[in-house]
Amino acid sequence: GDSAPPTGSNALSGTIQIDGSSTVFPVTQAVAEEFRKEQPGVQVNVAVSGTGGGFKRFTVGETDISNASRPIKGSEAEAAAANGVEFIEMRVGTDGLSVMVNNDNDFVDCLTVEELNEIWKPGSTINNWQDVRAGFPDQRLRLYGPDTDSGTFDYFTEEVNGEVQVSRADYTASGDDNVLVQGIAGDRGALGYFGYAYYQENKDNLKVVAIDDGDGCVLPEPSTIEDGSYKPLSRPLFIYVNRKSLERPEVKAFLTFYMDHGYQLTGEEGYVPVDPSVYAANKAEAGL
Amino acid sequence: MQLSRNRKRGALQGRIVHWLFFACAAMSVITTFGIVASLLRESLGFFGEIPVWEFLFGTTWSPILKDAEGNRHYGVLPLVSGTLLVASIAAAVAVPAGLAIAIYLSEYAPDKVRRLIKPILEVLAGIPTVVYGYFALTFVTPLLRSIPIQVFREDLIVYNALSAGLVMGLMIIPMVSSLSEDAMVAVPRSLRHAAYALGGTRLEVSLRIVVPAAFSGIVASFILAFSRAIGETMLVTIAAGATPRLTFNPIESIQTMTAFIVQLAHGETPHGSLEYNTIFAVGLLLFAFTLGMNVLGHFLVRRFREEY
Amino acid sequence: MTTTEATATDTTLSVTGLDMYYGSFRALRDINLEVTRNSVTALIGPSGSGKSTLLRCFNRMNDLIPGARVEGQVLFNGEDIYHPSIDPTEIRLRVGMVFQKPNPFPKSIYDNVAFGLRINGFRGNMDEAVERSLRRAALWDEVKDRLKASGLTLSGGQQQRLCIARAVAVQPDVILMDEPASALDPISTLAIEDLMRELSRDYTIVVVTHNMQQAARVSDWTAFMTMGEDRAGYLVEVGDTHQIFTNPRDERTEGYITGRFG
Amino acid sequence: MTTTEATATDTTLSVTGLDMYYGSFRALRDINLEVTRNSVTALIGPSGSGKSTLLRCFNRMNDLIPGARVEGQVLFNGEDIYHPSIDPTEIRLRVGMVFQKPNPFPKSIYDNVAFGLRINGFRGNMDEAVERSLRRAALWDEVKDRLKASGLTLSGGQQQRLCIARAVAVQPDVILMDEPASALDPISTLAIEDLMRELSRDYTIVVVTHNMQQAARVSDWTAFMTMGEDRAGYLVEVGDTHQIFTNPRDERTEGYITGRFG
Amino acid sequence: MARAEITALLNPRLAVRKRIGTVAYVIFIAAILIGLAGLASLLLRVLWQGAPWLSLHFLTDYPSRFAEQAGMKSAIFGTVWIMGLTGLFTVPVGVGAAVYLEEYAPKNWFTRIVEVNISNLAGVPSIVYGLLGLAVFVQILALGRTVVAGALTMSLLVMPIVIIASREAIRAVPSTYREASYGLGATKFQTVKDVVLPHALPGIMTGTILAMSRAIGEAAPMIAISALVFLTFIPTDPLDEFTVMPVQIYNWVRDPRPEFHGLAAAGIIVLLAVLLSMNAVAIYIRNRTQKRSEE
Ligand SMILES: Nc1ncnc2c1ncn2[C@@H]1O[C@H](COP(=O)(O)OP(=O)(O)OP(=O)(O)O)[C@@H](O)[C@H]1O
Ligand SMILES: Nc1ncnc2c1ncn2[C@@H]1O[C@H](COP(=O)(O)OP(=O)(O)OP(=O)(O)O)[C@@H](O)[C@H]1O
Ligand SMILES: [Mg+2]
Ligand SMILES: [Mg+2]
Repeated sequence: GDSAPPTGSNALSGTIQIDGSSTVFPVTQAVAEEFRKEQPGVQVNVAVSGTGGGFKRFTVGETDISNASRPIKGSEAEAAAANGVEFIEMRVGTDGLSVMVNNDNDFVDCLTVEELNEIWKPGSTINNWQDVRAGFPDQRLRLYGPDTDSGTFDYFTEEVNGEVQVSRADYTASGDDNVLVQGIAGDRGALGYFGYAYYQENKDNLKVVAIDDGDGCVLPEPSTIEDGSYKPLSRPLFIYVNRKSLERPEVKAFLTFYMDHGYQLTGEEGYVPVDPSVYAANKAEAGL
Repeated sequence: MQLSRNRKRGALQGRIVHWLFFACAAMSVITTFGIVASLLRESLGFFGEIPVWEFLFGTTWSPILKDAEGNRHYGVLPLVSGTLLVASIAAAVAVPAGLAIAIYLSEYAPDKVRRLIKPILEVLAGIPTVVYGYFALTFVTPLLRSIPIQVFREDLIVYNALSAGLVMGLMIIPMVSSLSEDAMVAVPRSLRHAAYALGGTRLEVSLRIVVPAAFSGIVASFILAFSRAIGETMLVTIAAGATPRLTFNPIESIQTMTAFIVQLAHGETPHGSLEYNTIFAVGLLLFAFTLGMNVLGHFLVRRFREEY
Repeated sequence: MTTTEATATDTTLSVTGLDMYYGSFRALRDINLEVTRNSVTALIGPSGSGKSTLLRCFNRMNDLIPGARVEGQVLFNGEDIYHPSIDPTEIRLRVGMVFQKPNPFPKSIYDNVAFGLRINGFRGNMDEAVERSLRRAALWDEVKDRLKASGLTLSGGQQQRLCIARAVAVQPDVILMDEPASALDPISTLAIEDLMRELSRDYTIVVVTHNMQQAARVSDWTAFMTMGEDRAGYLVEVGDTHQIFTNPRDERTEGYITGRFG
Repeated sequence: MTTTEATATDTTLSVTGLDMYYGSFRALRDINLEVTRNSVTALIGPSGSGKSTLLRCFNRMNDLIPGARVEGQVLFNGEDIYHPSIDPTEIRLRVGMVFQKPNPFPKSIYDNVAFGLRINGFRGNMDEAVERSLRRAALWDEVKDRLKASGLTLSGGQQQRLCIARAVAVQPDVILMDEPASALDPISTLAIEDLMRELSRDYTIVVVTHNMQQAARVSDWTAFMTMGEDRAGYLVEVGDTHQIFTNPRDERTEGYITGRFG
Repeated sequence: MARAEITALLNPRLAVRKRIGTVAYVIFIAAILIGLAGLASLLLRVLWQGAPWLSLHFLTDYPSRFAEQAGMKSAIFGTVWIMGLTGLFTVPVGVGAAVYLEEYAPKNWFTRIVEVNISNLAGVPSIVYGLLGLAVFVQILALGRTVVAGALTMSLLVMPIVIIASREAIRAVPSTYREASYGLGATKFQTVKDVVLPHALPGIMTGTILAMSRAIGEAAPMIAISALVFLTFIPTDPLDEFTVMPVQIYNWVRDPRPEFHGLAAAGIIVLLAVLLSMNAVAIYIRNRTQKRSEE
């Protein structure tokens, strides 16, 4: 697109309401921040009510765009239809959940999904690495994970424990990923998980663990996440756009900008962008 | 004289003004009703599904996270224990320190020193609690972890009740010291003189005469400070963790009632859901807790005022 | 200027050239006075003449007032109580004090009396000591059934006797009393006056009073104070009470006693 | 009991069978009194006899004390001031008051005097009115150059005259004064006394005083009050000041005036 | 028992008692030092970590995902808005309530209830006010997560402080002023308006400033009211969404990237600077009026 500063007639105004997933939030925030340099008259409000919470507002028409770290559910789509809200789904990237241990941990390189499940399933009593796998040393195991009130938690529990929000409870939970980083970095026996983006930020302080879903150990890397070989802990990121809002020039401009810079900004925020063609396809579908 | 006065209008105006002022005062009562009513309204849905006794006496709190059978648990005791744990650590810091400061200021300090120190301590009370949270998380916890003891070096995690409690103690010191000092200053000088005239030292007069005479006021200051600690929110949200856990081990990460409310209010749980309404149930409990303590504290303050 | 007729050995307190300041304000000027052992000495004089101030010099209570300062000498049994080596708490143990308004501690009657003994490490039979002091203060019969009751439940006159019992308990040599009956009704006042006379057999008593009749009734010696233009109090005349009241040497004394001035 | 010799038309205030209560305590008993127009009436009597209380009955200031209650009648120019249809603020506008301690508002001298006029919707020339009042109170010459200065910067005597100017400004019929000079030095006191005599040409003045000489000097009429065993104050005797001071009819009056009692 | 025996039974151990007294004195001083040291280390820590991040653009830029570009403009303006409206709502009502209680209220059970109620409201945790605001202003009155909802919530939170301080100030007005005013035929309202309130004004202002400085630092109720995390605009009318300084600081503290902790500290410095100057003004007013009433 053109990124010339607005002059006279093409200076836009208005407010764009965005809500939804905290995982997608950094990308949308980055887009909004960059977009503001082009169109300082447009007010972009980005809230974080979670994917579900965001859809709740989106499907009644309160918001223009909804950030989502999963596809919309049937029930949510029905609610939208009932309220006369038509929408477009736009894929913007992929997130890989990363499993982390302390830098000084020299015995763990790879864990199987079953082992993760043994550790994280509700009622699990594994508190020592030697109970995880024969051959691991006698080292106290302490767990770190995101806040129960987050999309990351939902996603991890669904994939590892088989049902959303099912997990053992006695781990150090934090909505503040920094605490997880610090906790794991400061605790020899730590094991934890969080978004790939935060691992990217703290590569030097933490050690990432490869995951074996039956097809061998795979490390989360842009290539493995994008091609889906990093299983099962990679997930798609979307934004949903209300078709009616698309009639407004400022929303149009914003989405155009999103798709034009999505590839770069998604990467900058630590996620794995989708193929540039997907952004182009999104644009085409929205008629931009 | 060219005085003019519409008496009728004056009287009417007087009545209107009276009622306006009355309405202002009544606002406070309305606020209380508003608090109770809105908390009750929102938590009624919750108590419709979860029996009150299960809420009050259950020992597992996992309103979002499900167990192996896919059930959630709504026993608030872990939040209560977390709250009391942090508040107790705070009290363990603030009560002795605050009392010692109060004794010093009321019995020992020359006027100049008192006038210098009191405003400085008041600054402590005026610092926003986010700042204390920041301080606990980024300074006190690392400081504790640098203590070369196994417990601190190895077992103390970033979020823990200990540093939150210690810093909260620092925060409520001025509350204890200034209310206690008020109570001690109110003890008649004549009692001190009588004790000095019997050969008492300053310490004996302070501890055996002044402190006992001001006792209910001092206790009231403890209660009010403890109540403040229970209701404190940002500090624990930032520094004490988000792990509801029925424990009294200070080096563990825990979650307080207040931090839970912030977590959900700030998080992704959809409004209106059962999970979401838990915050009003917890809020109601918190309100009841602090209300009880405040009533007791103010009752004691009044009692000691009436004593002399 | 002093006119005590007692011999030196009979003197409990002896004041020489005493000046006393509150900050820069001189409240007492060149006081010279001897207080005779086992007698009652009354300090009289107009309000503000420094009677209370002088009394508090005798047990160093003025030390508690910031900025208060003493020059000159106060000897207690021959010892200079303002000597740097002297601990004021020790002086106060041996020179007791009773105040204008009854001020029992908000503790039980028993604990009020026991307080001074306890802090001073009394190792004898406490019950006995408490009873003896209460008897000494003519209060025992009235309170023996409720020793655990708060001292504040007593009437004003009883409270004042409790304060006397409290002062007596540690067996001081001197008891200072600052208008001890001025807050009391006439009947309680008489009881306190009787008590003073009774106590003076064993104790040296210095009493400040505004009541001429009272001074005449209870005291053996009377000292009259007044103040100068600079508001500094000074001693006009000291002497045998009878003489002072019937035949004062100084006309200011006479003026005060006959109510013409002050 | 009343012994005013004035005729009915000369009467500004007329009190009949007045009882006054603070809650359940009766402070005044059966007061009967007539106050003569354009004269000074002094209320004298021992402390606590209800002089201030009676004075405050004349402009309903007692209404402001919770629990205060009046029985009986007070007529002001023939009108019952306690009649339900009467607005107390109107009474106070016409019956002004000067208090024991000078109490100028912490405002400028000008604003102090203008206060009463402003709140009562005065529409004339304010500067003139202020000057007239200050002259009336014999204060104009001393303050005319600093009308904007705070009333609190004046000396005590000036402050009291300012308060009189403030009261005079709204042109009341009666001015009540409760020991207006008792907080002042002798010279200011004389100035106030002169002022009272001067004002009585145009105003009716009722003044409470403890100072017999003052009452004798300034008043035309004197009322003597005392109190009974139940502490209720009552009126003993009212009459021409000269007569009361030289030849009181009641021996209680005589006892008080000669200083034998009270 | 003779006096000598009693005296013999006393054991004043003055030296020991004096030593104990000295030890206690040291303990008292230590307690004060703990408080002061806590304060000092807090301030130094904040300064040390935040100072490098302070600059003009920090005050005039919007938040950014790049720490170097981030500023707290939207939070500062949000705070200004909230403070302004809170003052507007709180002061009239709070002073009105104080006037009612001091000047008008009869001594009856209702007045007692109001008084007890106010002192209790002062002790209700701020997050509970947040829940009240969320339920009443955001949801029932449908004001949404707007400046006005936030300010109303904050008003209720600080109202007790204003009421209590104003009552103290009004009580300190000498009753002779009231008497003089009534004596001139002033009505109650005129007396309150022209005599009592002007004289109580410094005290009321001090109380209001203290209330505002409480409000300025409160994050919890604002978090309950506003879910907005990223805001590139300043509110222009009361129905706009907003964020405030302490919430911005909280978001930065929560950020996993360490440089954002520096930003948080810088934000704290700004917040504390505002707060301390407000306190200084309050203390100045208090001292000045104290001096004046002593004169
Ligand atoms: N703590 C103090 N600080 C400064 N000045 C004081 C203090 N106590 C007393 N004074 C002053 O010292 C002078 C003597 O006071 P003192 O109380 O000894 O008089 P007094 O003779 O006992 O009077 P009274 O009969 O009224 O009790 C007075 O001018 C008084 O104002
Ligand atoms: N506000 C009040 N409430 C209750 N009782 C009061 C009140 N004001 C005065 N009294 C009582 O009413 C009686 C008369 O008081 P008042 O002030 O009228 O006496 P007074 O003659 O003016 O005395 P003084 O010469 O001391 O001024 C006293 O017993 C007093 O205690
Ligand atoms: Mg005295
Ligand atoms: Mg009077």
